[in-house]
Amino acid sequence: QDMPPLPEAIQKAGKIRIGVKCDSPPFGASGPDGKPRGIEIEMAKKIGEYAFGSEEGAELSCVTSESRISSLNAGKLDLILATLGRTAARQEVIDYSNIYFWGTSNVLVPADSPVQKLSDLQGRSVLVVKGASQIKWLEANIPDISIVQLNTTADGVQALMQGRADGFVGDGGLIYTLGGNYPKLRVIEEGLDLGVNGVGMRKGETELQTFVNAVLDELRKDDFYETVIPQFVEEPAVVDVMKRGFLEEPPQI
Amino acid sequence: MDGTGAAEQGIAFDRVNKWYGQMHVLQDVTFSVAPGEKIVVCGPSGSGKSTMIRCINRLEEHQAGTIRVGGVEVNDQRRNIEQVRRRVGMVFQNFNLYPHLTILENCTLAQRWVRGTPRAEAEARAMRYLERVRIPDQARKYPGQLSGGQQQRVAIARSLCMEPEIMLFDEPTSALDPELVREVLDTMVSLAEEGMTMICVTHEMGFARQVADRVIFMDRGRIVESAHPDDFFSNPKEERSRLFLSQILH
Amino acid sequence: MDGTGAAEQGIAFDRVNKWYGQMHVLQDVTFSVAPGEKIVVCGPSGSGKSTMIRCINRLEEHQAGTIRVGGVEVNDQRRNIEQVRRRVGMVFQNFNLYPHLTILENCTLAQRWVRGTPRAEAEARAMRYLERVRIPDQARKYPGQLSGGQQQRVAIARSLCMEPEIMLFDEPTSALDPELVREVLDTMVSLAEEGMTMICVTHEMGFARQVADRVIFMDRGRIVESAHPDDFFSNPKEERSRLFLSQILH
Amino acid sequence: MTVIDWGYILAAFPDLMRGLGMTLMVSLLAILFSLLLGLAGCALRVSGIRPLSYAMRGYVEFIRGTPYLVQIFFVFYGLPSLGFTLSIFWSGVLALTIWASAFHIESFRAGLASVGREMHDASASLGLRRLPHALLVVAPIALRSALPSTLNTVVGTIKNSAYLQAIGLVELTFVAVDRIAQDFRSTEMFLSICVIYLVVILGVSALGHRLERRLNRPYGSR
Amino acid sequence: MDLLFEYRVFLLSGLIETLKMSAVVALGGTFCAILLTMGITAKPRLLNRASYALVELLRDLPLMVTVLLVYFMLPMTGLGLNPFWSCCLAISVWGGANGAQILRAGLASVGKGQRETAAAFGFGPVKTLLLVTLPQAMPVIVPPYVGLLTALVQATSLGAVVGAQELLRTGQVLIEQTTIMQGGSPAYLVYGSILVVYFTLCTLISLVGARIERHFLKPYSASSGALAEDRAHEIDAAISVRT
Ligand SMILES: Nc1ncnc2c1ncn2[C@@H]1O[C@H](COP(=O)(O)OP(=O)(O)OP(=O)(O)O)[C@@H](O)[C@H]1O
Ligand SMILES: Nc1ncnc2c1ncn2[C@@H]1O[C@H](COP(=O)(O)OP(=O)(O)OP(=O)(O)O)[C@@H](O)[C@H]1O
Ligand SMILES: [Mg+2]
Ligand SMILES: [Mg+2]
Repeated sequence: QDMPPLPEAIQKAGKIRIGVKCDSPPFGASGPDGKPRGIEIEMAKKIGEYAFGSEEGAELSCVTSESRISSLNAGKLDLILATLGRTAARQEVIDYSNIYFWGTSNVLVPADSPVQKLSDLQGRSVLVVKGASQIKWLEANIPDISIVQLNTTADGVQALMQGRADGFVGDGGLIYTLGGNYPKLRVIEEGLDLGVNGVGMRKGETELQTFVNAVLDELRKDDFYETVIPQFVEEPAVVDVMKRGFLEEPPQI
Repeated sequence: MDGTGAAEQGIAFDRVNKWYGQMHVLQDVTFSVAPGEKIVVCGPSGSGKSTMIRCINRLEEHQAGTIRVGGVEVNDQRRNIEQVRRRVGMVFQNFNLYPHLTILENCTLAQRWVRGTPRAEAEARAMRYLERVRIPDQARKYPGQLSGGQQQRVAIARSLCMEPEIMLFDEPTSALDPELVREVLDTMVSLAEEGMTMICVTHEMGFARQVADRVIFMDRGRIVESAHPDDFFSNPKEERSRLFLSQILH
Repeated sequence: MDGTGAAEQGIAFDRVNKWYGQMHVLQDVTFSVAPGEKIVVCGPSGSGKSTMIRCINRLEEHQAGTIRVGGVEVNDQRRNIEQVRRRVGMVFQNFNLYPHLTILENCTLAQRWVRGTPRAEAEARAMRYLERVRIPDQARKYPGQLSGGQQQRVAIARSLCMEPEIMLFDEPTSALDPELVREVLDTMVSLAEEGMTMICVTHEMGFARQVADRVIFMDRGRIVESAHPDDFFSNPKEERSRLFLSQILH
Repeated sequence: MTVIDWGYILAAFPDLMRGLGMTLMVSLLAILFSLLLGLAGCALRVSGIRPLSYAMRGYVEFIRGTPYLVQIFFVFYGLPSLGFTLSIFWSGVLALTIWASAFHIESFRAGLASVGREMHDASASLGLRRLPHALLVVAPIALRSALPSTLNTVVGTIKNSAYLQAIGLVELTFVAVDRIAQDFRSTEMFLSICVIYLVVILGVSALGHRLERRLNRPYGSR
Repeated sequence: MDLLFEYRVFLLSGLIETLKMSAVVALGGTFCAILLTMGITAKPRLLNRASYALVELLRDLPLMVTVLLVYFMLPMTGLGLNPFWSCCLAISVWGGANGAQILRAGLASVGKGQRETAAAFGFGPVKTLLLVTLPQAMPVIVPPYVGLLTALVQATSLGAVVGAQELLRTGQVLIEQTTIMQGGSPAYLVYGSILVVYFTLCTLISLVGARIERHFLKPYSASSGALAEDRAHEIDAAISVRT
């Protein structure tokens, strides 16, 4: 294929360093052998392949939600491909590629909860993962909501099952997966704000940006997502949500 | 109650034996002390002197033989032990004052909690005995603020506050600087002169000569010799005593 | 180098002064010790005896006056200090044996690391001096396994291994049980008889009578009296000495 | 390099103070409970009743032999599977209490051991019975000698409350890390919380030293 | 249990990472401790004061804060940000501060008399330290130092907070995935097992430490052994590691 050129520094290094998630299935998670696996992992491997001809060209390392931006700006990574939502505050410190995934956020509640739509959450408490992008939206749109921040999704599910809060807010894919796996929990259909994910990179690296955008375009044309998504997602409803998010244009709000 | 007149009032050891594990530290120790008598016990290190006098008020248990104090047998009965301890005061090598209490409180604690003496009375008595050992002015200080000699005198006063009939001293001056020994010995001499029954483990031979009615020499858990100090010092009967004296009185 | 013949070989203090903060602990101390002389230093606690003899091998610094040892001035020059320390051995009140080393290792450590003596030679010499103090059989034991008297004799042997010209003793027997004092004093007497130059802080008056060429009596940082032991004990010139002797010899 | 933005610190100040309030609240409760539990545990430890004394020993060893962070996770996420569900706050208090009381048991025990046989001899020879001896002689001396290590644990409790940010307790460290994740002002935030922690911890230590000096007065050298 | 077995390779990689971190912080902590001890005992006033202040600062701040601080601030110095190394660095300097305190107290516990004796024999300062002071300080240093080493090993679990893939972190990841994908939390099992692993590790270290302590106490065994031990434990209490 005819790809835009890589930045010289990366060419010289002979590999491209990508930060991925290792605890967020189906995007990125650890396999039993300790190697990461998931949709974004496959994307990262593709980037390596387009850059250097083999998936070995991408050097993957696990990042946490809190550390990924600092790692990037510290020069430890070239790209973040780790469920990184685009926000105004983040755009001040890093650049983004084109959007590769969009989705609404959803709320998970106990099956027997009286909550049916978002407005029912008024005056109740919800759980979110620390530093999540939904916090601002919740505070702005649902009066008197109290927000409890936890470290991980598992903590959130636990806390919800233990009745420590009324709902758990997260990305749609995740929430639908959980809804499928936990009979005692239920998904509220009405979605929160739209979240869009892009690949993060240091400010001003336009050459790299162009390259990544080209790869993302190729992936969409290539039937890549259609084959990869079912490998990591079983629930048919979730597969649909995922395909829509990866392949269709985000709705304008 | 049985026993001779002396045992009725004083102390009587009858074939007392004690072991620490394998070690036989008291071997058939037999002697008696009449009321008013002053005994000095000496002997090499580890010979069992401390063990012996600590058996008198049951700080150590003996395993065979009998000990009587004022006619009361010292055995494992709580009542007997309490009775004996009421009659017997003791002064230790390292003073053993209560470090967290003032001198005055040191002297009143036992009075108030053992005897139930009211506070004012206990303090009055404490001051009397502190005067007796010539340190009434230190009453409000803590032991840590006193010299060794002063501490030992407080320890003596503290014992006297319980008005014992018998006083035991276990090397009362051996932890003191040479200069401070005198003041403690003086206090003990004046106690002796007042007729108190005393058993004193010490190597202060001057004190023994001046005060003791009898010197008991121990070696390896046995009483080797028991004699008037004049005889003991000038003409010890036993080879072992002679050797010991030659070492002490270089 | 200047100084008299005696100072050339022995020790000479010339108006030595020392302060700890405000406290004037050595005041114009002047005296000299000829080779082979034996000096006993006595005096009340805190009078500066230890400080004085510790100035000789610069364990303490003096602030004014001069000290010469074998003609070498004791000042802050490393070379001088090293020279002096090579000539002067010292024995402390608390023995200060190295507790982590065996008796033999105690005696060879300095030989090997200061002198560079080969191991075999160092051990041979150590055994010679351990025999000299009559404990060659303890060579493989640790200090903790020895009695105080034996430990002090090891300390003496350890010093002798460096073959010093002068020996300093700071109350070598005052941490010992009375029974053990004799054996250490005997060792010191035999050293004295061989002609070693000695300065000894001690309250063992028997030893002073037997051995000393001169007794120096100190009080509050000054030399109050310096006399032959016969004169000093029977007829002290100064009031202060008399008082002190009366306290010591009770 | 970055210049410190004092305005930002000022804006974050109310949040930080709320975090500090939570830190202090959790610590205070845990200190209180752990001291009580420590005393009780120490009593069992020296009770002479074999199974109880071994159990206490095992407890102390286990807590001291495992990372505090894992203990917290165990309490917060593990205990619910066993049927105990506590809020974040009370989980924090519980985890801190479990940790600190193990250390208190040990320091109280060491304090008791430091009261030598001599005091027993003195009391026995004066005829003082067990209970007054234990309360009037042993306890004051033991507590005094346990004081330094007890204070160390008390201060440690406050410091260890910072670990509770990991289970989402909104205390001082949490506030800082949370803001850093949003605004990336790490210099300002760390400067603030370091100063706050130092003030609190040095303050508590100083109080402790005063108490120590007070109790040490009797032992003052002459 | 099946879960732990299925993910054994993953969990083992976490354990190995933990062991690696432990080794690094043990060495790094000791190195920092020696450096800081030299600083504290140095003659120049400024150096001495600065080291002392640093030691106190590190001992007074919560370790959690130190670890986060190093992790977030290190990139600003351009030193980059690897969770493994930043965490090791933070724990090492913290361990160094506590270790310095132990070393200093240990050396100070050797009586002045011993150093004087060495001086009287003409030993220089270095020889005095190596031949006389340090060997005698060992019985005092070893017990609290072993305590410090176990604290350092435990502290490596803080790596999880900044994302180093050590044992606790792998456990968390495992719990996270299982919770999402399988409906049900193995937290009790996983955290319980991790506690046991750490406890075993620390117990092993303590056992080895006790052997080393016995070795250094051998010369004292006959008589005053209890004495040296007392001395050691007294000091142990006074300088206990501040978490
Ligand atoms: N609690 C104990 N356990 C085992 N042995 C002991 C105990 N107390 C004393 N001994 C041993 O009993 C023997 C007699 O000890 P004791 O203290 O009575 O001697 P002593 O004559 O008072 O000696 P010293 O002059 O040193 O005080 C000694 O050999 C001592 O080692
Ligand atoms: N390091 C020190 N700092 C301050 N004062 C000291 C120091 N060493 C000794 N002194 C004081 O100096 C004076 C002389 O002490 P030194 O030890 O020489 O007396 P001494 O005659 O040897 O007494 P002792 O018989 O008790 O050994 C004493 O008053 C003592 O308190
Ligand atoms: Mg005795
Ligand atoms: Mg002296």
